[in-house]
Amino acid sequence: MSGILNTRIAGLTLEHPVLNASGILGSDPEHIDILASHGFSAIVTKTFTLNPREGYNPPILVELRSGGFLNAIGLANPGIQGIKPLVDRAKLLGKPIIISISGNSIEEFTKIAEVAEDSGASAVELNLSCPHVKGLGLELGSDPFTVFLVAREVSSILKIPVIVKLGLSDRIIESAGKALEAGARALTLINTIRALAIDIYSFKPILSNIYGGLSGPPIKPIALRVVYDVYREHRAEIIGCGGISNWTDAAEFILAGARAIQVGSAFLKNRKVVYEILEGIKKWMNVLGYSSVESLVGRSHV
Amino acid sequence: MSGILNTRIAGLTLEHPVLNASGILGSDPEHIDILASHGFSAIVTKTFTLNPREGYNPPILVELRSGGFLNAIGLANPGIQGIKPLVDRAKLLGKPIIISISGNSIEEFTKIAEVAEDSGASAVELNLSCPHVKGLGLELGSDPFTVFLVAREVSSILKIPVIVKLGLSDRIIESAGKALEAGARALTLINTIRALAIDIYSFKPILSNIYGGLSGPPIKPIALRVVYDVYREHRAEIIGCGGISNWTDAAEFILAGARAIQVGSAFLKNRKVVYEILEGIKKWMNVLGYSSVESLVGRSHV
Amino acid sequence: MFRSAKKTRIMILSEKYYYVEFSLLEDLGVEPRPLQFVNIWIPGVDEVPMSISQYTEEKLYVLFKVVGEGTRGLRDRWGFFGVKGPLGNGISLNNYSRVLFIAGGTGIAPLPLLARHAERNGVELDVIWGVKKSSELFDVKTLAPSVNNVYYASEDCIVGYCGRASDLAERFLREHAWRYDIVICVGPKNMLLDICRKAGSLVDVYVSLEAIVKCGFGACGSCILKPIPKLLCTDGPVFKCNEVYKHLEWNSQY
Amino acid sequence: MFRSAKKTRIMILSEKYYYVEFSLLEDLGVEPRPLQFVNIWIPGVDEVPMSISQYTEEKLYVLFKVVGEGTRGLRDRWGFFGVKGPLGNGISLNNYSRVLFIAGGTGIAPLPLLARHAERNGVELDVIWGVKKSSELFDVKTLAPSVNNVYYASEDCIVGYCGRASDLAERFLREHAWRYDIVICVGPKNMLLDICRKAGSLVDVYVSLEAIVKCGFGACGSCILKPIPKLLCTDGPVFKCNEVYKHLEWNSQY
Ligand SMILES: Cc1cc2nc3c(=O)[nH]c(=O)nc-3n(C[C@H](O)[C@H](O)[C@H](O)COP(=O)(O)OP(=O)(O)OC[C@H]3O[C@@H](n4cnc5c(N)ncnc54)[C@H](O)[C@@H]3O)c2cc1C
Ligand SMILES: Cc1cc2nc3c(=O)[nH]c(=O)nc-3n(C[C@H](O)[C@H](O)[C@H](O)COP(=O)(O)OP(=O)(O)OC[C@H]3O[C@@H](n4cnc5c(N)ncnc54)[C@H](O)[C@@H]3O)c2cc1C
Ligand SMILES: Cc1cc2nc3c(=O)[nH]c(=O)nc-3n(C[C@H](O)[C@H](O)[C@H](O)COP(=O)(O)O)c2cc1C
Ligand SMILES: Cc1cc2nc3c(=O)[nH]c(=O)nc-3n(C[C@H](O)[C@H](O)[C@H](O)COP(=O)(O)O)c2cc1C
Ligand code: FES
Ligand code: FES
Repeated sequence: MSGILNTRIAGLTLEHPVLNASGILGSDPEHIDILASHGFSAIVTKTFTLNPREGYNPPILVELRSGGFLNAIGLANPGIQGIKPLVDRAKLLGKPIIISISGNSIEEFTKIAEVAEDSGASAVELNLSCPHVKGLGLELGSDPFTVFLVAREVSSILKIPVIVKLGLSDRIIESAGKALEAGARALTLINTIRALAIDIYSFKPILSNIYGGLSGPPIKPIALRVVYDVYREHRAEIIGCGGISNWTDAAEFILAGARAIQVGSAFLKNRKVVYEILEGIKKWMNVLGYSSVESLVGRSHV
Repeated sequence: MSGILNTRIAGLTLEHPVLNASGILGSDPEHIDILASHGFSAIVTKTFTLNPREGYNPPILVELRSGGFLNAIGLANPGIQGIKPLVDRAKLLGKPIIISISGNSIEEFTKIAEVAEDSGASAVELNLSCPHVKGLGLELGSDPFTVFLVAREVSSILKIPVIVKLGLSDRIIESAGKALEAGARALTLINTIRALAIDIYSFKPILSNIYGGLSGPPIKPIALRVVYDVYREHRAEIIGCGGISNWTDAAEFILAGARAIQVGSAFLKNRKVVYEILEGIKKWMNVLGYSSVESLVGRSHV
Repeated sequence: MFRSAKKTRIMILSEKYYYVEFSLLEDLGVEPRPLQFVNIWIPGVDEVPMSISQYTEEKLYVLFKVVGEGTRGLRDRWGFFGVKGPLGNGISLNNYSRVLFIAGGTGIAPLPLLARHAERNGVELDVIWGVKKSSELFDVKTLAPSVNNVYYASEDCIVGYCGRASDLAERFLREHAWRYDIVICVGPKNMLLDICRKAGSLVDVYVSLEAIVKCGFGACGSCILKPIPKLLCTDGPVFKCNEVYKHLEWNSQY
Repeated sequence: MFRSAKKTRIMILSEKYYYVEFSLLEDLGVEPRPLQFVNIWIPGVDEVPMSISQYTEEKLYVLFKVVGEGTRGLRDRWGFFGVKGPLGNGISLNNYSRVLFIAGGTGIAPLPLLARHAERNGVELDVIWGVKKSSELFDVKTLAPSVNNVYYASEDCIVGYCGRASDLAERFLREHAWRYDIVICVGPKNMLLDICRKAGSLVDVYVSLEAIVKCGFGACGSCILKPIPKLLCTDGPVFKCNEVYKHLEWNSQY
C-alpha cells in the first residue's frame, strides 16, 4: 500500500487509517486471521474482562429496518487468558494489535492492561462506554471524573499507549479532556448508542437483554459531531468510529479530526469495505491534490 | 374515522393518534391548512418565541446519505403575534391545536404560554430540547431541575394542558419525572439529536449553523428506547416522536408506551404517511384481535 | 440528497447573464424534468434556488444574473459547490405537439432543458422573451438550438418588440393562441398575473413561480404561496393559472 | 432483517421429528437457496438456527427434533415468532445433473427445498438417510415427492440398511460414485468426517456443518470453525471437504 495512506496514531505507525471496531470478531485467534485477511491495518480485539464471560443468550444482534444494527452481546470473551493467543497470532501476521478492555473496578482495568502489555500488545483501548452492560458501561464514560481515574491509573502503569473509547453522553467533550489529561494518547469516538427494538406481534423487545447498542449508518452523523466537537476543543488524536460505511463517511471523519477510523457494522454487510474505503480515499486525495492523508485531518476546522 | 383509533392524550380527545411534529410547517395559517388536509388528528405549531426570529441562513436542512435529515432552522417564527391566526385557522378546520413554545427565561415561557391560552389553543408543548439553538435548547432539558422550574411555572398559570418535549440526554428519565411532578400532563419524546454533516470537497460543515438536529429513521430506535424507559419508570402519558416512518414504527412506539405519536421527517418524504400509518395500525389491530388502540399502549412491558 | 459539484466553466451570455457549468461528482440519480430546480450551495456563503438550465452526463448548467451575495458567489468563486435536487414538480411535454414558452428576464433560464425535452418528444417550441434593457439579451438558439421561432421584446425598444414580454405575448396570443396546446410562462409575478388574466381564457397557461426557498423539502414553510395553502418547493414551481391566481393577485397588492 | 411469522401448523413426522409451518407476515425478500438456514426467535425463550426445510409463498417450514428449551418452545408454543434470514451460503444445483444427498438424523431437514430446486433444474436426486432408531424415520417422499431413490439406514437394524448412514454411503459410493456429479452431506460431524475421508476421493463432496450460531452476521465469532479461519454463519454452512477437513478432524479429537 502506498505511503500516502500512512497513519500515526497513539504512537503506532499504521499502513493506512482503517481499523476494525472492537467486538467485530476479535476474541479467538482465528478471528484475528479473518480480520487481518480483510485488510485492516491494525486489529482491535473484542473487549476483554478479567474473567471469562458467556455473554447474553440470543437474540444478541438484530438488523433494523430503519438501518443499522442493534446488539447486546454482553461482552462475551474468554477472559485474560485469551489475550496472549490473540497477540501471538497478530504478531505472526505482522499486524499491530490493540486490546480492548473493560472492568468492574480500577484494579480490574489495570490487571487486564498489564496482561495485555505483558503479552506484547501494541496498545490498549479502554472501553468506558458499553451502552448495555450494567456497571461496565456508559455510566463510566459519562462521568468525566471516573474517566480520569481509570485512564490515569492504567496510563501510569503501562509503557504501551492507552486509548480511551467513549460513548455518547452529555459531557463527552469534558470526559474526552479528562482522558487526555490522565495520559490517554488517543480517543476512540464513539461506541454504540443505547436503543431498542420491539416485535410488534409478540409485544416483546427483540434482544434477550431488552436494550442494545445502535450501530451502523444511523449513528454516523452523531459520531461525526462528537469527533468534530472533541477535535475542536482538544485537538486530540482521535480514532473515529460509528456508522462508517464507505469512503465518503471516512473522509468526513478525517476532515472532522479523526487520524484513523474503525469500521464495525459495515464490515458485517460488506467484507470488501476496507479496500473500497482505501480506494475511494486515494481517488479523493487525487481530486483534491493531497499526497498525505494526515494532512487532511481536521481540515473542516478553520 | 372509526372509533377504534380514538386517543386521549393530555386531556384532549383525538380522532386518532397521529400528530405532526413541531417544526414541520406550522408557523403560517396556510401551513395549518396543509397539515390538516393531510390527515393529522391535531396540529402542533412551529416553536414560537416571544419575538419574531428570522432563523438561520440556508442551508438549513440537508437530507443525509446515511438516512434521515439534518436541520438547523434556528426557530424561525413570527413571534407571539403569530399565534392567534394559527389557532383561528385550526378552529375553522375543527382541529385541536398545540402551540409549541420556547423562551430564554421562565418569564418568556409563561408569557408565550398565556398568549397561547388566550388565543384559544388546545394545549401548549414546551420545547425544552432544541439541540442546535444556543440557550434555547438542550441545556434546558438535560437539567432535571430546570425542567421542573419551567414546567411548574407554566403549568401553574395555565388551565389548558401542558406537554413537555424533551431531547436525548443522560438524565432524560429524571427530567421526564420532574416535568410530570411539575404538572405536565404529557411528555413528547424526543426531539432531534445533535449531529453534523461535512462536505468532503469544500471541507465545510454543510449547514450554515454547522451543527444540526438529526431526525428521521436513524433516531427511531433511540427514541423508542427513551419512550420505553420513561413509560417503564413513570407510566406517563407519552407522545412518541423520532423517526416514525410507517405503521410498524408507530406500532412499536405504542407498545413501548406512547399514547400518541408525532411524525416529522417522514411527512417530508411521503405526504400520504398519516393515512398509511392509520391503515396499517387498523390491519395490525385486526390481526391481533384488538378493538381499541389505547388498549395496546405500553403492552411491551410485562 | 446533497451532491458535490465542481464549477468547471462560466460563460458571459450578455451584459448581466451568466451560464455556469458544474461537473457533478455523482449524477443526479434521476433525469430532471423541465422547470425543476436545484438549490445550489455556495460553501460559507448561501444556498440559492436555481432552475436547471441544462443537464447532460453529470454536467449541470444554471443561468443567472447577479442580485446579491449568493449569486455573486456563484459568479466569482471557483472550486466545489453543493447541489440539492432536482426539486419541485417541473412539467412534462408528453401530451403536446406545439408549445409556447414566454420568459421575462432570467425566466429564460429553464429553456435549454425544456427545448431538449421538446425536441426529444417532437414538440414544436416557440419562444417569446422580453427584458428591460436589450443589452441583457443573447441569442437564445446558442443554448437551445432546437427551438422553432423566437420573438424578442425589450423595454428600451432597441431589439425586437418595443415593450414588455407580456404585452407582446398578449398581442401574439390573441391571434395565434389556437396554434398552441399550452403556454408556459416564467418571469416576474406581475407578468405572470398579466398573462393569466389576458391569455388564460384563450389557451392552457402554466406559470412557474418564485418564492423564498429555504429548505426545499416542504418543511420550513418559507415558500408558502399565500394565501393559497401550497408550497412552491414541493407543490410547484409550476402551476396552472387557476391554481395560483389568488396568490398572484394577493402578492401584487403588496 | 427480522421478520415476524405466525406458527400455523405442526406435523409430527415420526417419533421425534416435527415439521412446523410458519406464515410469514412479509416474504423473505429473496428466494432462499437449498441448505441456507434461518434463526428462529422464540420470544422470551431463545433463538435457534434451523435449516430452511421448505419455502413457498410466504410459508416457511422447518423440520426439527426437540433437544432443549428452544426446540421445545418451537414445538409447544403458538402465536408469533421471529425469523432472521435466509442466512449462510447454501448451494446451487445449476451445474449438475445427478446429485446424492446423504443425511444423518435431522440432517434430512433441508431435503424438501433441495428436492424442489433439483426438480426445477432437472437434477436427479437420490437420498441416503440414516438414523439411530428406526422409529425416527418417516417416508421422505411425503415431504420431497420428486426425489428419485431413497435408501434408509437404521442402527437398530429394523428398517433399511443395518448400520450407520456413513457406512451405507461408503459402500454405495464405492460402486456408484461415478453416477453422481456431487454428493451433499448433512449430519453429525463424525459422519461428515467419515464421508469426506472415504468418499472424498471418489466424488466431489459438499458438507453442511453445524456450530453454535449466536448472531448470524459474522460479528460475534461464536460459530468459528476452529482451527480454520472461517465462520459457519457467513462462510457456510456448506463447504467442500478440503475446506473444512481440518475442522472436522480437530473437532473429532474432543
Ligand atoms: C424555483 C426558483 C428558481 C429560480 N431560478 C433562477 C434562475 O434560473 N436564474 C436566476 O438568476 N434566478 C433564479 N431564481 C432566483 C434566485 O434564486 C435569486 O435571485 C437568488 O436566490 C438571489 O440570491 P442572492 O444571495 O444572490 O441575493 P439576496 O442577497 O439573497 O437577495 C437579492 C434579492 O433576491 C430575492 N431573493 C433572495 N432569495 C431568494 C430566493 N430564495 N428565492 C427567490 N428570491 C430570492 C430577495 O428578495 C432580494 O430581492 C430562482 C428562484 C426560485 C425560487
Ligand atoms: C446452520 C444450522 C442448521 C440447523 N438446522 C437444524 C434443523 O434443520 N433441524 C434441527 O433439528 N436442528 C438444526 N440445527 C441444530 C439446532 O439449531 C439445535 O438443535 C438447537 O439450536 C438446539 O436449541 P435448544 O434450545 O433446543 O437446545 P439447547 O438447550 O440450547 O442445547 C441442546 C443441545 O444442542 C446444542 N446446540 C445448542 N445451540 C446450538 C446451536 N446454535 N447450534 C448448534 N447446536 C446447538 C447444544 O450444544 C446442546 O448439546 C441446526 C444448527 C445449525 C447451526
Ligand atoms: C456486534 C457488535 C459488538 C460490539 N462489541 C463491542 C465491544 O466488545 N467493545 C467495544 O468497545 N465496542 C463494541 N461494539 C461497538 C463497536 O466497536 C463500535 O463502537 C460501534 O459498533 C460503532 O461502529 P459501527 O457503526 O461501525 O459498527 C460492538 C458493536 C457491534 C455491532
Ligand atoms: C425541519 C425541522 C424543523 C423542526 N423544528 C422544530 C421546532 O421548531 N420545535 C421542535 O420542538 N421540534 C422541531 N423539530 C423536531 C421535530 O419536531 C421532531 O422532534 C424530530 O424531527 C423527530 O421526529 P421525526 O424523526 O419524525 O422528524 C424539527 C424537525 C425538523 C426536521
Ligand atoms: S422552502 Fe421550506 S417549505 Fe418550501
Ligand atoms: S454466529 Fe456470530 S459470527 Fe457466526
